[in-house]
Amino acid sequence: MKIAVCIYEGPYNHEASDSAYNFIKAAIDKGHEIQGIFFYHDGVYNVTKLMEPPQDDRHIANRWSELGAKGIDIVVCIAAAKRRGIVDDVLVPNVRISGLGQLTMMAIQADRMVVFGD
Amino acid sequence: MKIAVCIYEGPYNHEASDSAYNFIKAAIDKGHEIQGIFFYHDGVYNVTKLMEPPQDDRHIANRWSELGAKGIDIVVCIAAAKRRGIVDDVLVPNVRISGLGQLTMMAIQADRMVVFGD
Amino acid sequence: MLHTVNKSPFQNNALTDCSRYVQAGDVVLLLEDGVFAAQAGTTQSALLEKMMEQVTIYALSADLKARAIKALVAGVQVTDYAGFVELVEQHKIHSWL
Amino acid sequence: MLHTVNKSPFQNNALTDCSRYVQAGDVVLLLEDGVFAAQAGTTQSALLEKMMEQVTIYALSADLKARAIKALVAGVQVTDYAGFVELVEQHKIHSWL
Amino acid sequence: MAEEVKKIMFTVRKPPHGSIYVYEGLEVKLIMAAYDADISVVFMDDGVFAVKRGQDTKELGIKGFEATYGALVDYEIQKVFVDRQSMESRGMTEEDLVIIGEDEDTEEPIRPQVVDASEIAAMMAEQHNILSF
Amino acid sequence: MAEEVKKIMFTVRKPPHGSIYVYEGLEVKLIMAAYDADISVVFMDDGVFAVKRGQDTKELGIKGFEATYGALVDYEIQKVFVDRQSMESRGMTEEDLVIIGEDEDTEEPIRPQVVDASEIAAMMAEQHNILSF
Repeated sequence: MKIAVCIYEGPYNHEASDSAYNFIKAAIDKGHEIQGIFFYHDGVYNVTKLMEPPQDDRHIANRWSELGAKGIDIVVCIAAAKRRGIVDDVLVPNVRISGLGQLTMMAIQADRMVVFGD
Repeated sequence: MKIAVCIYEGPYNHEASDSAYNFIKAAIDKGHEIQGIFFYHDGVYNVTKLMEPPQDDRHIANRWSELGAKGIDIVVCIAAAKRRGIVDDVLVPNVRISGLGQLTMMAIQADRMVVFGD
Repeated sequence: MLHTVNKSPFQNNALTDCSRYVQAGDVVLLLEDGVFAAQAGTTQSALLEKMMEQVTIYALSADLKARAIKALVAGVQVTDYAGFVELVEQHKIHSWL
Repeated sequence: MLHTVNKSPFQNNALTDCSRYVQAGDVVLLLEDGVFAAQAGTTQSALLEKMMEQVTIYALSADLKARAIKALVAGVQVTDYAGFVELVEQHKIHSWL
Repeated sequence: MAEEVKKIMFTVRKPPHGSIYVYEGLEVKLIMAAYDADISVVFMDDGVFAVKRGQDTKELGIKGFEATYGALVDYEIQKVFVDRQSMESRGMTEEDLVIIGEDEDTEEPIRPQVVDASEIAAMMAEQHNILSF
Repeated sequence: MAEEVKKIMFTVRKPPHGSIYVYEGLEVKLIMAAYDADISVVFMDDGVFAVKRGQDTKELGIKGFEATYGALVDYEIQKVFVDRQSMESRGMTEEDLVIIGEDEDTEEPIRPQVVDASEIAAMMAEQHNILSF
């Protein structure tokens, strides 16, 4: 089944990012195709390479980047990113900035769209 | 009267940043001394110079920077900032990154501490 | 004490929670989504009326206007940011986030 | 339909709101702070019991454990992320953010 | 196999201005309207405040977006619903709702359609995907 | 003029783990304890869940912080209160509360002190400043 995931909240601040990650890992384990991951609202903060969490904590941006390296399309909304200061220069590898049209395509093409937010 | 202000939420996403700004402007107009402004939790996102809101919208980071230029001490919590990717390189002028000790001093020294958050 | 409440009472219990801890003579300022509590004729109006037996309620004008709230529960005072500052001058403050 | 609820029912009305829109046979998954609703013997237990007349309630184990919730309202099913995925396979989904 | 047009619903449950969700959610609706999808929008719970007439954000100093709702029909977003109980419990009547466009023939103003929760539940069950804002 | 020691209160009203406020708020308390201030901490409303014993965040994959509460007395944060009604309405008893340290002389475990809302209100009124988390 094609599953798309939408994430609305920033890393560490809200559990949405962790719930989404755990859900996606489980979906991959079950053999599903992740149609795409779309970061909207404060979700755009998830993929800045400037974050430096404490050594004993998870590195949320790197986690997303690793999923991107496996071929999952990870998209950051350009409009939401611009007003929040997330630009190409600060992105971790394997994620891209694009428009809301990408979210639209995911909503239409994916069999399921799961939204994680506050 | 010495007034300190604490801001917990990011710009644009939550009204806390706007409420705090409007409150501080009114306090200055009334002749109060702003002891300091402390950004904690997602509040640290308020002062990134990388933000680029639409032309017809307010530029939240520049607004804070202008208050800093007037001599108000604007402090970003280092622990909260590090895990969220807010580093010296991306700060607007006239704000500084420092520790929670600064928040402590504000809470002790200010006659009033007003918290804006979610 | 000045208590600030910024949550819609239709979605969040912050105002109800606050009402358990106020003392007679305290002041409550509704701001941001908290001003939805000030609208007359809703299922939450009674909560505010009950609270006003003990405390004075203010609502922030900028937030009322942004939300098109015109008819207020009787007794609610409207104030602006300058009035907010005056309330802070007069009282210690707790934010019911 | 699968309905996900991630808010504490003691602070936020999301679960009550959700209960107005469910259809018989629907499934509700409690996750994040939503799992506080699953604890037995609270002022919110009755809400869940009432909902279970119509729908099946699941609660996410990782969130239950993180919050030290051990005694559950009778009838609540515990599931993990793999089970969450299975519920998504079986149902269209709406998140009650 | 012919491509079937997918039903996509937007639910709006948060109030406006206290957070950006309603505003950024509106941006998604306007974009998605340009695509080949069967879109509906439901204002429910505190989301009904988003479609209350007479919002004025000048004193607050932030951008308002009530006027954009007036163009929903022009954007071909015609299926706009409001939950009756949410509206009534918040002291609102149909007359308080924004106008989302006008009828091409009669030029009569069009308002969101007030429906019951059970109708919304039935519509939800028919959707391909639902996005909440 | 002699410097008077200022009373600073922390109120914790949010539940743990769903958001970072409780955790980052705990970091503030530990820092502030090193300064010359009269600190008190009140767990009320959903904040009482923060001091429930037996939290295990391993499956969730995030850092837990229940153990840190066990060191509050060591950090000289002794004035720790829990609102009785908040606790009871959430199905918790005093035995469910974390231990925040032990008595120096008797080595008896110390738990947060359960108080009524009216006592909390009275304490609030005496503070120099209150920070909410």
